[in-house]
Amino acid sequence: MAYKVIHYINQFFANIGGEEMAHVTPEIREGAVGPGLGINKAFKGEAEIVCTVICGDSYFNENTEAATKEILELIKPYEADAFIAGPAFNAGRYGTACGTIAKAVQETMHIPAVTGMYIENPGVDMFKKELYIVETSNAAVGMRKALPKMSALTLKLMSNEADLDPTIDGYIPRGIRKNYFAELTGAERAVDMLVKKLNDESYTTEYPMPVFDRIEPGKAIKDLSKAKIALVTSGGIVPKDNPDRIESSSASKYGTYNIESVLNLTGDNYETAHGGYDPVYANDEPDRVVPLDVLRDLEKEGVIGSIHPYFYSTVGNGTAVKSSKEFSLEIAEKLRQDGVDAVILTST
Amino acid sequence: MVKGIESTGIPVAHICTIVPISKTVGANRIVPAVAIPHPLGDPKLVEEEEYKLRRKIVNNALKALTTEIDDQTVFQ
Amino acid sequence: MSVFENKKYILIGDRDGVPGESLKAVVETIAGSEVIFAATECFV
Amino acid sequence: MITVVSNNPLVKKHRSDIEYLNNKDYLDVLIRTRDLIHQNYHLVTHPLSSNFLADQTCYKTVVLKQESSFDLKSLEIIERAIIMVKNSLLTRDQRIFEEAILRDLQFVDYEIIKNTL
Amino acid sequence: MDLENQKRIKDLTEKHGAENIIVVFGAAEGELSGLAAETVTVGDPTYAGCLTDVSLGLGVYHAVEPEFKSACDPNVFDEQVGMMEMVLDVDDLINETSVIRNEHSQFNK
Amino acid sequence: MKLEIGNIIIKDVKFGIETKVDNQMLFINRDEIEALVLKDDRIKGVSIELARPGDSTRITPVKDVIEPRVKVSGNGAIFPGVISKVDTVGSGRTHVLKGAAIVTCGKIVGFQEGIIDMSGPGADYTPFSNLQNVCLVIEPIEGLKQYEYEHAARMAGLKVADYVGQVAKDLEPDEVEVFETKAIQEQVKAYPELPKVGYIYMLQTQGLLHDTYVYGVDAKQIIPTIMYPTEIMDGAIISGNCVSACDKNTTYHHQNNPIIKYLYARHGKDFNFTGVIITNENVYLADKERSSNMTAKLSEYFGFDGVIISQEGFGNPDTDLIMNCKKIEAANIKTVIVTDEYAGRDGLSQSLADADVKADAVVTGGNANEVIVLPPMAKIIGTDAYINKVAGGFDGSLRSDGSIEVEIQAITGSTNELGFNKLTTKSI
Repeated sequence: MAYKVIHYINQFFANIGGEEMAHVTPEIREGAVGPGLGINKAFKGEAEIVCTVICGDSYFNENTEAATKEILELIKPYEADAFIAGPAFNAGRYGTACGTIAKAVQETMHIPAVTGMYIENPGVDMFKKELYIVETSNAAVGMRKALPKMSALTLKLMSNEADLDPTIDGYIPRGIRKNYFAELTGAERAVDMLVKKLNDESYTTEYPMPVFDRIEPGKAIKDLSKAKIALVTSGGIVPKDNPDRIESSSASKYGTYNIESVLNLTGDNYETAHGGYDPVYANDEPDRVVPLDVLRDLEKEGVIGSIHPYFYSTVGNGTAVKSSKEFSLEIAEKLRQDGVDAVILTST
Repeated sequence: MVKGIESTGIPVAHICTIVPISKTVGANRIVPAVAIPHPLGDPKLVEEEEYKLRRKIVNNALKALTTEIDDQTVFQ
Repeated sequence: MSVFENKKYILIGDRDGVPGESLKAVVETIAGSEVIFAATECFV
Repeated sequence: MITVVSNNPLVKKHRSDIEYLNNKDYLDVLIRTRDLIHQNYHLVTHPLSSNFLADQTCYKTVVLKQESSFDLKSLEIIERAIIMVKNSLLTRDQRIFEEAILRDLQFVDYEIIKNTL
Repeated sequence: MDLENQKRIKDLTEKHGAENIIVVFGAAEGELSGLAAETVTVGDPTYAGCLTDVSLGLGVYHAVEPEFKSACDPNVFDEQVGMMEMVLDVDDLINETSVIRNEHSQFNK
Repeated sequence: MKLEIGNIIIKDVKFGIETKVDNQMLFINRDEIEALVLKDDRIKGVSIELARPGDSTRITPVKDVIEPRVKVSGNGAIFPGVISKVDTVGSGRTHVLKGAAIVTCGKIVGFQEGIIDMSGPGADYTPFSNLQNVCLVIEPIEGLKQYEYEHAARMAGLKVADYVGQVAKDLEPDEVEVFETKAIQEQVKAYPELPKVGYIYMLQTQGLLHDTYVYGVDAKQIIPTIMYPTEIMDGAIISGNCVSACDKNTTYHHQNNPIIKYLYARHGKDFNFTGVIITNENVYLADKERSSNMTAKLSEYFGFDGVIISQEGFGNPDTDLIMNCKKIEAANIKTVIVTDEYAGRDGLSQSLADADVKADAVVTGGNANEVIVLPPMAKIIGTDAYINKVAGGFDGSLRSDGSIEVEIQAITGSTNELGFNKLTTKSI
């Protein structure tokens, strides 16, 4: 019997419409729609798309939690063997949606999930560890090449073929280090590599050093005494009793708090939501995490122009700071609109 | 977070306890803090001393924000 | 008689290649041709 | 003037003026070390001295020196060491908690560090 | 291919009959010409437009293909296409387009 | 310096009335070997056991593996400065019982792993499963201190290797290989058009159980120095390292350093292999700085265009490795580094304790944390105390069918950082 597969696409590929229809709510259609037709062809009868879930990109991204839940409910009755989302190419919100829903399906339904994206799609960084993301070109012209790869990988995953290799199966490496026996000994490989390096020929390192994710530094502020400075923290400082219920680790949201009339953060009114460290010191004196007291004094002394009337707070543990990218863009946009000149971001 | 904000062009001074992590998340202006439970303070110090310490770190951050840089820089 | 004569033509030009207008001018030299649609796409 | 952070009773026995973390684990020593580095202490010995991670030992002694400036290299080393040791705790071999083995592990940790003391 | 154009081609084909229509492309790259040709023969390979899974089977040519070129007035052709013919990868365009035509065009080959 | 290595191929090992080689068969007189080991009054007992490729045998805990050799001509003798007087080796002729090894077993401190399975899946991970092994299971006298025990076990292995090697002295080798490196000036002139290549050989030197000896000197006390490759091939470096089974270099590894072997193989064709710099891996950061400064300076001084840097062990030596790499690259010398990884059982953790973008050419010997199931073996060669512990399955590694589930770091030589094996790692 052929495997049953569920396919997720956005409103565009379902032929509902472009940006103007991105608000549509999740719907389910029997059988394959749009790219699913190509996936079915590539399955060559070994598997079949039993239904297609369609959701508008805006709707999904603005109601991630609700949309995920709705979709999971919709597809549950189909008892599928695998889930395919996209491909999303370089569409950022479509990529995020594909990644989010594929991950949720994988975790709650315990079936393999595959999606496809262009390497620079923000969804890649967010989900490549958890998901098999087939690398595609940056636009729909790559559909012809993407679908057979996604189909083949899905078939492999469903049949539990263990040996997957990103260079063969076309997915973006997930960063799992796996042993295997090479053709040559390490010493032979080392000497080969050295010869290539000496001759300026290309070679492939067997362990790429972790690279720093970089962005151009913002321009320095010219006149501090006129600058509007905002405070942002991943140390989880929130008003007492955590009104926004910011989670204690790797939070999925952030809080915006007015500090216009606040001179310093005291333990009476503020606390930390951060669960990653001993909270006593931060609860006693929240200025130890968000230095409002010092900044107010500097404002009074005219060293800085002004303090942005809101501070933004979330909880990030260590490297998880990275995954807060989605809402950091939102915060960034607000700061930009409000004419903030510089940001002091504190992390624990 | 740092990258997200700085992608709009607003300079960010990242006061953090774990400099290597700050580097890996792509911060450009890095200001080392005191320690994890209290990045901008030290409960062992008396109040005024602690304020001074905090002020020193904030001043470092301000110095970072007014310094033109091309590459990741740690401001001590 | 070649396959090209007395046909209706749909012309999809390319801004970076041969534009629709040029295609039209060329096709109109074919006997009995009729251009029913001509466009210049910006292929991406 | 050096500062010794250790949870090894054998080290404590040979040198009394150390920061002795009684009944604490390998990782606690590293975290205390990290906190000291944030206060301008520099590492004198590598925190992963010996080829035992926390899966194979529970003792650790680190020697530091207080200086007037912050040392980034020390911080980078301790942060990476903490990641590795945290990871190795997940697969800790319970044989290390046997009395005779504990004594051996104290001995190895002490031997490697003793010239600094 | 542009979604609007897909719709127009579909309507025009219904109106005039596939056997009466020839589609000529001016695409700058072989792959794009091939994709467009595929769209109006077997269906939209990007699965985005209304020609998804619709097989029109139209006759397809790229402007620089010799068959098409020879059917036109050489002076006009030179004037309108000659310039681009020199800069484009003609072999690639011919190859990609003719493969689709030979395999998937039902009419006017 | 010119060294001839004469290999006498050994295809089987048996006990016999005389220690000798006959028709590729090595005979061992058990009593003689036993007597030799027991001359050391720190050793109470020793049992001599044989392990052949394909046997259902597990050897553990392995301390060292040594190749039996004899010096036929030229300066010095086997293991100079340790069991023979200090003389510079690396020239003349040395005979090797190729295919045989002396394996020492003993629980020095704690529990040490170090498993050699002679058959089954574990055998694929250790090069020593292919050898005819003469194993010495050493039992110390009551109350012997760890240092003394380690020393006694180390000496026993070397002495037996020397003793067994003697039988090769007058034999006609099956094959003779010749290796030559000239003094630096001449060597450079020999291939003026080829890039000059060196080898930075990092030695484990952290202290008790983590030691390496060069001409008998504890290498933690050296500052990096230059050597002819043939000196190392001729036994100038021996292992005193009892920990980190998977990535320690046994004496056998030092005697048969594969990087030296393959550098010689392409010497005169792709490059001019001009010398080896040995350096150490101490626990003091100041030592690390000093030693890496020295390797970079010597590399520059000898005009290397490229070097291979190999590591021993993991954790703090990662810092030495990266320091060496960074500083040598900073001297505009191209580097390739050879290491192994501790990426966790799931392969998702940070692999090394240090990193730098300059290290852009890395060869890895595998992820030491990867788990393997070793089936039960009919025979166990090793100390009883240790076996009982494994059998007790303290960490739940013993399964009901008698197989054990361990990380490959328990297997001797599995992720060797001299590139001895084919095992490696990729990102999936």
